[in-house]
Amino acid sequence: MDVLYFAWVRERIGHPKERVETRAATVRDLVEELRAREDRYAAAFADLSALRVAVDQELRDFDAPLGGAREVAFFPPMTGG
Amino acid sequence: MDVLYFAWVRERIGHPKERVETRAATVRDLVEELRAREDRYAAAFADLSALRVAVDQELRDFDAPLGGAREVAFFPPMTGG
Amino acid sequence: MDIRVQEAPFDLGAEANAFAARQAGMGAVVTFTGIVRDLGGDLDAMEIEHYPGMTEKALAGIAEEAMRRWQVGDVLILHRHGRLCADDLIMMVATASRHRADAFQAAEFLMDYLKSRAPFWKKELTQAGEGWVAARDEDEDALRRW
Amino acid sequence: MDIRVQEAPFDLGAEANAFAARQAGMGAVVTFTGIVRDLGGDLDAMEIEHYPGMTEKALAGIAEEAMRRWQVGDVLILHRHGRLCADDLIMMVATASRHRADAFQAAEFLMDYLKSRAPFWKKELTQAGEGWVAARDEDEDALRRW
Repeated sequence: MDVLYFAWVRERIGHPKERVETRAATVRDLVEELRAREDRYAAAFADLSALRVAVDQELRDFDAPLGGAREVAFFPPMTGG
Repeated sequence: MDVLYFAWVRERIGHPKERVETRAATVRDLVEELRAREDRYAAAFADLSALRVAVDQELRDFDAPLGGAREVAFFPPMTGG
Repeated sequence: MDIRVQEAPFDLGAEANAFAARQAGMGAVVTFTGIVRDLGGDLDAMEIEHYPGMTEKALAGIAEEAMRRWQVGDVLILHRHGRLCADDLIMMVATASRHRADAFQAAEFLMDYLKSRAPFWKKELTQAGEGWVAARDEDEDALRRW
Repeated sequence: MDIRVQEAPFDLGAEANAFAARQAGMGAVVTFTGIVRDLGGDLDAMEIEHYPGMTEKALAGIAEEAMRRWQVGDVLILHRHGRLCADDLIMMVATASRHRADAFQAAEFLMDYLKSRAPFWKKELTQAGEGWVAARDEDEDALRRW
């Protein structure tokens, strides 16, 4: 699936998008896999309460299932308007 | 004092403004004097709950004193905006 | 504070742009615009009568009250009188504030008071005849929330 | 319904006029405009990042929800992204309704949801450095009233 990062999550991880092969069942499982990769991932995902997640462009919580998802995005709380 | 009429009060009475010599102590007293004049006044002032009054361009109730007032205006509830 | 009562039409866009451009440090601008509706499909004209002198005072008083109650940097009230047609703009208010809640609340307050406390009266001229627009109970009730 | 996400500046006045002109039978038009503030007096620029694809979907969803909840005839949402300067217009919403309460409430609802549920992020670039604008608790709290 495609994993996207925005705002300071993107800056901390160092790129806006990557292809991830995973069997993670939920967003939280995917986060664990990413955290285990490198320090910059661990830093970006250190505090999940500071993060939001979208699965296939819909806001979800971290327990959302990933079955069939094509695109997961991580970002801080939004500040539009 | 000048007595002014607006909207259907003006139409019912037949003119927008007149000079009235009065010793009425309150708006209600003035209304009684006007009512006694002619049928068209009686018709205009038949239902005070359908009327609003301004004394010297400030909204007042019918018990407001008239001492020193230069201008009294009668009109229906306002419909601006 | 900018209060205008006029017979001439106004340009909503030009007014909104000028109002927004003169706000320094304000993050939020709200405008409300009232438009003549032809409810029965047979409106020839709407005539708006007002009370010269009192109108300007009442509007200024309402604007000052809004600026006392909320953190608003500026207020515009513009209201037409005279003969208007369906779809003509009747009036507008604009408010500016640092945070959006103040601009929204001040604009709603201005509208609620302007509706029922500023001396304007609307008369509809239709093919079936003419009639003064009656005040709505909801408009009077709306004042109670402030 | 008119939803636009764009890098280019927009003309509030032209948008407000066009929106008001295309309302048939609507007596009330409300606009909200957000403007870049220079809070510390040293803002070089504000960069607005967004999530192309999701942004448009989220805004359309919010607009549809507003049209379900209130009697609104039309909704406009226009939001810029990219690099902006102090006093630039960031975004606007417009709503039209028969009675003013619907247009006001729908516009406030759009703003509350747009603030916290549409994928935009603001970064301030100042002489002292750069930083992402933090979400405000009040903005999250504002959603609870709907």
